[in-house]
Amino acid sequence: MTSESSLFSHRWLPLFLVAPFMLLIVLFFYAPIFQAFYWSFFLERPFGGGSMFVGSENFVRVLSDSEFWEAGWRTIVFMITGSSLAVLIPLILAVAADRKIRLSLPARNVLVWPKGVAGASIGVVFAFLFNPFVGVLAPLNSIFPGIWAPGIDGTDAFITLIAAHVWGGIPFNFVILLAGLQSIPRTMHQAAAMDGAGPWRRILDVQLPLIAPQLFLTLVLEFTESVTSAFALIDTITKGGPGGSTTLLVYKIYTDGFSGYDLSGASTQTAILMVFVVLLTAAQFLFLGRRINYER
Amino acid sequence: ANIEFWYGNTGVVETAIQDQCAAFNAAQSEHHITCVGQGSYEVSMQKAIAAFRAKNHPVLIQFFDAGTLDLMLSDAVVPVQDELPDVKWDNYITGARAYYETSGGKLFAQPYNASTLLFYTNRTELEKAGITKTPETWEEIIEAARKLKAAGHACPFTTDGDTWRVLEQFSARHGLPIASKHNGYDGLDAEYVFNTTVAAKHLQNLVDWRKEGLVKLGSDTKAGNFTAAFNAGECAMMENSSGSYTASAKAFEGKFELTVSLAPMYQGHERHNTFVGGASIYIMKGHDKAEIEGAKAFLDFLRRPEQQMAFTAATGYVPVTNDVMEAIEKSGEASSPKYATAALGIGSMNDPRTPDTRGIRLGFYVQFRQIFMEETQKAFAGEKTMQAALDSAKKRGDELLRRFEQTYKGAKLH
Amino acid sequence: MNAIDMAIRAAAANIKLTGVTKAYDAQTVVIPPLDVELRAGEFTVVLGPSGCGKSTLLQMIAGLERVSAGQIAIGGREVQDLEPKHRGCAMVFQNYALYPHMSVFDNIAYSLKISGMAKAERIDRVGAVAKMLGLSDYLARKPAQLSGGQRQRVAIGRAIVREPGVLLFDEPLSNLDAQLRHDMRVELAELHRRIGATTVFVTHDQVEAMTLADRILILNKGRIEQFDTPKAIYHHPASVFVAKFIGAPPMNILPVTGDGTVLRLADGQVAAQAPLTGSYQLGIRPEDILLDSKADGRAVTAALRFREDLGSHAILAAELGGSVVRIATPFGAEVLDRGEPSLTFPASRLHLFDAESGRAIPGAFAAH
Amino acid sequence: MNAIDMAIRAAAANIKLTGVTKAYDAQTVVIPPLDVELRAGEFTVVLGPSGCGKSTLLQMIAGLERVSAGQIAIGGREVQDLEPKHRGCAMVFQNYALYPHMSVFDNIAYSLKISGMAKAERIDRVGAVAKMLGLSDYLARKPAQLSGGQRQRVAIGRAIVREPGVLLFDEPLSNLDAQLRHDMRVELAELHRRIGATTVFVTHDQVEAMTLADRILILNKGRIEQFDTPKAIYHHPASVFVAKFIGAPPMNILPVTGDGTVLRLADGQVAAQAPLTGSYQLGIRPEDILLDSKADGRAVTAALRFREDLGSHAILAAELGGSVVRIATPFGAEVLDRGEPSLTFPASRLHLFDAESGRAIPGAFAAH
Amino acid sequence: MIENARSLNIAASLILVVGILYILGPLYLTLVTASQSYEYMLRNGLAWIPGDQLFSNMARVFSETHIPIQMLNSLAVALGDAIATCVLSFLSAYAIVYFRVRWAGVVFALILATIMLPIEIRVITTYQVASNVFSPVNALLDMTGLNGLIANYFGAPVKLEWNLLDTHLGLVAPLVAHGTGTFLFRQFFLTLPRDLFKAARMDGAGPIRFLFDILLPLSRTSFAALFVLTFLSGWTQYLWPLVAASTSDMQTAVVGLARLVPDADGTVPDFPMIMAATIVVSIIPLAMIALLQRYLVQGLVLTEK
Ligand SMILES: Nc1ncnc2c1ncn2[C@@H]1O[C@H](COP(=O)(O)OP(=O)(O)OP(=O)(O)O)[C@@H](O)[C@H]1O
Ligand SMILES: Nc1ncnc2c1ncn2[C@@H]1O[C@H](COP(=O)(O)OP(=O)(O)OP(=O)(O)O)[C@@H](O)[C@H]1O
Ligand SMILES: O=P(O)(O)OC[C@H](O)CO
Ligand SMILES: [Mg+2]
Ligand SMILES: [Mg+2]
Repeated sequence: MTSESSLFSHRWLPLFLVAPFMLLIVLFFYAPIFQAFYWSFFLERPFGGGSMFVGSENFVRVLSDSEFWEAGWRTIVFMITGSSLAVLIPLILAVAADRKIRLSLPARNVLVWPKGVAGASIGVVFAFLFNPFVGVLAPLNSIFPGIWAPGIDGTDAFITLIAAHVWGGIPFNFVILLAGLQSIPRTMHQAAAMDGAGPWRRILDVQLPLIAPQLFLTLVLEFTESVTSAFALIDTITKGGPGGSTTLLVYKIYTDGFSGYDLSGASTQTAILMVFVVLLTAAQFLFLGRRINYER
Repeated sequence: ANIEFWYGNTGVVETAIQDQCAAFNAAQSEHHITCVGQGSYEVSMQKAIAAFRAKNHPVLIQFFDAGTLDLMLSDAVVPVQDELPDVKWDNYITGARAYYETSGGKLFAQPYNASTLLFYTNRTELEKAGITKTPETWEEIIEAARKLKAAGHACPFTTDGDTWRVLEQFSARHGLPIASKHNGYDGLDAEYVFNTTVAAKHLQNLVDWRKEGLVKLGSDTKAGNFTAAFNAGECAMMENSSGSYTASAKAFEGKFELTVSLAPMYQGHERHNTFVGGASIYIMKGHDKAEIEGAKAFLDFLRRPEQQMAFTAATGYVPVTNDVMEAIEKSGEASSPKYATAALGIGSMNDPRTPDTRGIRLGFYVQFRQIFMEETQKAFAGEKTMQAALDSAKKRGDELLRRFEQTYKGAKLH
Repeated sequence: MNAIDMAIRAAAANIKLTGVTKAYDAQTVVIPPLDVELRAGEFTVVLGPSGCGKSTLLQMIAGLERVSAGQIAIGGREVQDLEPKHRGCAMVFQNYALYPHMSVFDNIAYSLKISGMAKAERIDRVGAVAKMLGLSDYLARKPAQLSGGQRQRVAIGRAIVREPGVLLFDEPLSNLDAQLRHDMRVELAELHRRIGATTVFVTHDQVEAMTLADRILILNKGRIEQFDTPKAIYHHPASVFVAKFIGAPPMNILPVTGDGTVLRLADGQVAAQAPLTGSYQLGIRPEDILLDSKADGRAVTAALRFREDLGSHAILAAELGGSVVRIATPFGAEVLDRGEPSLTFPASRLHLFDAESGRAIPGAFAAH
Repeated sequence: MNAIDMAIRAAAANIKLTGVTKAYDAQTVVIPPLDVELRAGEFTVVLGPSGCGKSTLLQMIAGLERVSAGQIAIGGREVQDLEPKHRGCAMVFQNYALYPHMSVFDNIAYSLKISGMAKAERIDRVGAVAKMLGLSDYLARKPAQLSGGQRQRVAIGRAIVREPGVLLFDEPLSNLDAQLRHDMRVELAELHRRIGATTVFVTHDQVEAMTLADRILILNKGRIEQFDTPKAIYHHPASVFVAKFIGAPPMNILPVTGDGTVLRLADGQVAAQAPLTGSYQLGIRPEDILLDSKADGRAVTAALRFREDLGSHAILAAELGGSVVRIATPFGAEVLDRGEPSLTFPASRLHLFDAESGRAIPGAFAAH
Repeated sequence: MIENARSLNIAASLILVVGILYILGPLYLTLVTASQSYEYMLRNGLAWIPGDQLFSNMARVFSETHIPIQMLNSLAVALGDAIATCVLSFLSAYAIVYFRVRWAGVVFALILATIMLPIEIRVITTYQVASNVFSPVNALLDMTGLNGLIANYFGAPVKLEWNLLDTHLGLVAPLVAHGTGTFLFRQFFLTLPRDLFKAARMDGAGPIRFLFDILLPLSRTSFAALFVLTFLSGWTQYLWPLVAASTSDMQTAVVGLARLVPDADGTVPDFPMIMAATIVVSIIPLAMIALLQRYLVQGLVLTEK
């Protein structure tokens, strides 16, 4: 913004314009956040009708609960494997689709389709497709019985989740990364060609560094996306099982709060998770965001 | 008045419930009931809690056994016996009353779809493997299972490892405590003890038998669900609620012969009563008189012997009042397969009792069931030994109990 | 010339295009068959209106664009099927196309790194180039931290570090402001003197073309209009197109008719003496028209319309036989902007073009 | 002047700025207190380096920027606190800022529509403007379907349709190519003649400034360096800044020392006669330096370094007393580019500036 | 370019083939399964060749499930979300970009923060707020002690109540409280030439006229993009409609679909019918993508600046 003072100088109108939206945000975003922090210091009765201030007891309880840490750890594993695959695979596809080849047009279209399929629908489909007896891997199981058992084996269940997450995450990341690739000026490729860099080499030396801002954006957004997508997938595919092996923090908060009526514990976990998210985002911006902010 | 009733069942049971609702609406014109299925007992309960907090709850709601203490202390329900003082509540068999009544003997909820655990076999398949006598003990079941396996049967015995089946019903009929203080009846300061009883041994056995290929869990089966696997003929034997009897009978029709009998004991143990399972109906607070009247009318309607008989016939749930049992006797169809579970179930619930087999009066018990499942699944998956899993379930369960105790500090146990 | 200059003196190579054609498809023939030879070490400026194919030509030489037909030889070697990196060309792009994520050092060193040069040698070579271009202090910076002129120099550094036989520039100065443009122009001329690479320089700008080129190649719709020294192009334009393209304001072009002895303007005034008949176009540059009626040559009367005073001199616009004629007054002269002065067209400064084809008709007047 | 022209002849208003100041914050004072008066109907060109505050000045007059202090009066009325629409100004922007989603008609008519003018009258008025600007055939088109020159005209049409007393232009020609720029310049001059609105025209381009302005306002860091006619600015620059800013190539500035009778260059040669002592800066324009030693004035010897031949004339660069001096050769002259010719500095063409302040010292030499 | 990129092009083609198969595979198998009979599936499991039961399965979705009604709910939620988001984001971005207000930065930061904490993380307490929208007001009154005063004067403290659960408004509102749209519009506004704004002011346009005459028409593509994006996200929401609606007639189609897989029934889930339902549920968003993919792509491109 070059000249601030050439803006409209009305006093009440802008307030009036943002008011409805801010009201909504305060009500449905900030009030719940506040409520979560508030409850994390109280012990709430499930049916209401009594809450007791307990200081940091909830935090002590949650933080000393190994289930919480395990769910946290699983969340991190899911984010790292799921998110990086959900960025890496679209990245590879985008680099491929950026080339002028016959398949790139249909690919640009088809790869966006999953955006129209809800996470829960994806879950229902993948739960069926990865069913050990009737799904795509059933033939494998008939050769090596029990090798694919997502109902018993936590790792298999986890793999199913990630496959479904990546499937649903392709469109958004693909579109952003492709847009980034296409905004690289042609002369940049030409300059590198003159410098002797072949097309393979240019991917590494020119294309990837130049779409770093888009990569950063997808990584940041993928973080929230993985939370949202994970919930729908877990609830429709594994329900957190088997043996809690796919209970990520979001799911744990939901089950603790809704199925377990542990409003205080769930709120405490929410509060902890929020702090974590805010710190993580800040860190992302500090350590990654700053480095890749070059103009063209 | 227009009233609402929430329940958690699906399948044939849901159909039967809806039929009753329709019958009620048809039978009188003063009230109209809308019956809303929530998909499962757990969901129904969590929805109810959420709805109650939002002051959006129905007047009638079906809660399952596991939620009993949570509801008693919730201050969200009115004991049915207070609303309907004139009903002859002692008509209900002791087994059913014990679970839902206060220490003063006042019923909190009206038992509705009462069930208990039974043992089912596919006689056709058993006979194919040369087993002519229905097994009665775990030892016999395993022997039969081995035979079935030898005969090439893929799934001799199936269970889902559900807490109700493998822990609660098992402990009750073997006369074992689940928690101290007589499963919590004597105070909120109870502690879990199941990891030290024979139940622990049994669970370890299940792990071993599964490894051997004799026992399959739901997710081991093709059908993905143990009842479905049994009903489809995939598995030859199962332990299941009486409430799934009709579904099995229907599925077997014309294909297999079904037997149903008392749940198996370990040899050398005295048989005790089983808990009443299934669910009962509560009247929730915060509704006006007209709605309460409607609720009472519906409850009265449900208690009618012919309604109970029809419901039993349609589902396999056990009528837990003495008068209905008599009515069945009198109907002349007592030996009909549609009442097969009635006498059997009542018999099972009426076996000799101890203070540990009255029921379960433990806080946050629904969550404990989750924890128990989660931990035992880890043992089944081979991640830890069953004993370790049970120890950890006890530890986590005790934490729940302590938190419950703290949450309801000052509240008195009814 | 010092040691550093020696170190990066290129082995200039000549460039020969034979029947080079470029068509994107049957309809869009951007360059019809083209034959031209650029001498080794020569500085050629390619000039032409937008879309005439200048960049296309450059990119075909560089190997960034395939030729549809014909041969390109660099230093006697046919290269049209070789990859860019094997042609010994280097290129400076309009927006420089510097790698924004690499430091100045890495930008310049990138081609050396790819060619597998050892690190120590790379540092030496980049150091020499940076010193020559006055970039030594900026090697660690990113392009975004440089001024326009510095970026330009990095782009040049990147091009010359490989000691290419051929240096290609595609409008490298067009994004700079006037002052910087002037300075960079002088620097480029100096650089060419020192490096000696065969240079092809595409521009829109006449002043650049006139001051930098050994020879100017004027393209019109992919065809060569003229390829000659700046002087020849200015003083002996081969066509009306060239005549109007070069010079600011451009050459005045007036339709004339010859009756065998004189050429007459549309209004009947005699503009020049020539033994020709038929229609022609007569050209005369604004600064060649004399307001002084005593001078040598034909005098015609025109009506002055307006004057643009540029300080150093003025441009007068006059109406003559239905056309507007622009006259540049000499430096320092004070002139009127109204009236009907007589204009003198010195015969030695006149150009005659065919009325149809627009091609110059040489020798129509006494040579000068 | 026909009826149409009459219809949109503006009521020109004078603009008076008194102590007008603009500061974005304590550190960035863009315009220190400024006093200036632009006469009604006058065409003022504002010229200055990038960032000197030209646009800021214009926008303060227009009401798009707040003044930090001072008064602006338009036609005698104080306007600094009025909304843009109440100031009677119209503005043409650099990229025209046409509404891309509106037709040409709607673009031009928009301000009328907002002011509540009846539809029939709007159509008349826009029709008249369009006719005057040769846009009648394009009224239904969207801006994207117009050429650069046509867009420019729509932008002007939009500005003049309200018959503003003041017309403001912010570098309106800077995005056009040379040819179009020239044509639009001529059109603008013509338009101003017909409309007669007080015009303030911001540009970077000297040629535009010289040819369009009644008076040129030269800004330097928000301060007025000189405000005078183009001729005066060119021939009597008030400071070194102005002298170097106007003219291409710019005026040569050489440090000299006076000993009471003559001014000597750094190398001791006598550059001019003057009864002054101390250090000064001597200015002379490239085209004023004569290579002809027989001419009037002081002759000094310089070493030619190089030549840039522009066709019509050449620019020679010579070294003189440690400075580079540029000499513009007369049109048509043939000159060498090496050697040590003697240069004549005609006394009447010399400018003298204070060594410190850079302000001109008038009357130092014989007047011209 | 004259260079041998054959190897790369072949590799790229292979990658795209794999990518397309990965995307299409599940979709194809869904379609195939949806076209089998339940009995066929029970006998043979997953089929690879389409059967002929697609329409009868779909017909069952319409006759036997709540999905048709739930699709209407989904439509209401998606449309409500999309329209409200478009309008509110547009207005707030307008206020932030085009007005000289000191709080613009703070408000924008507050709005932007909503992107980082999805509703899945804060669902428990959002549910609490939705159950009584006035609960923050009540809490505020309690905390400030105002309620004590009120109770003194009027005999009872103020307890306002407005329950949004099980209403369409309640399903939509928390979804709208999300900053992506504001971000998108702001980015777009910043790419518009400043001079356009100045020109409009010179022409005499005030904030409202500028909004309607200039900004709105120019923002059409951004609107379309945001509309598609939020419509899709509204349609595909799962957790919020799952908890915020307790009757199947208020639930959205996606929740209803997930509910078709029974928790524990004595039967193998009717996957052909479920897959047919999946298709039915996804058909509107898929059609939307097919039709408006162009805008979606344009909308997602606004990343830098
Ligand atoms: N990929 C292409 N397909 C079709 N036509 C093209 C393609 N690339 C360029 N052209 C056309 O070829 C012609 C020459 O383009 P080129 O870029 O060489 O022009 P230029 O002389 O460099 O113009 P400028 O001065 O504007 O840079 C133009 O008319 C252009 O439209
Ligand atoms: N909003 C602002 N805050 C701070 N400084 C500003 C702001 N807007 C402009 N400036 C500064 O004010 C000075 C004058 O800007 P202005 O746009 O008037 O210059 P200009 O003469 O028009 O330059 P140009 O020729 O590049 O258009 C510049 O140094 C600029 O950086
Ligand atoms: O399956 P049901 O209905 O018999 O119920 C079993 C248990 O009691 C549920 O808690
Ligand atoms: Mg070009
Ligand atoms: Mg400016």
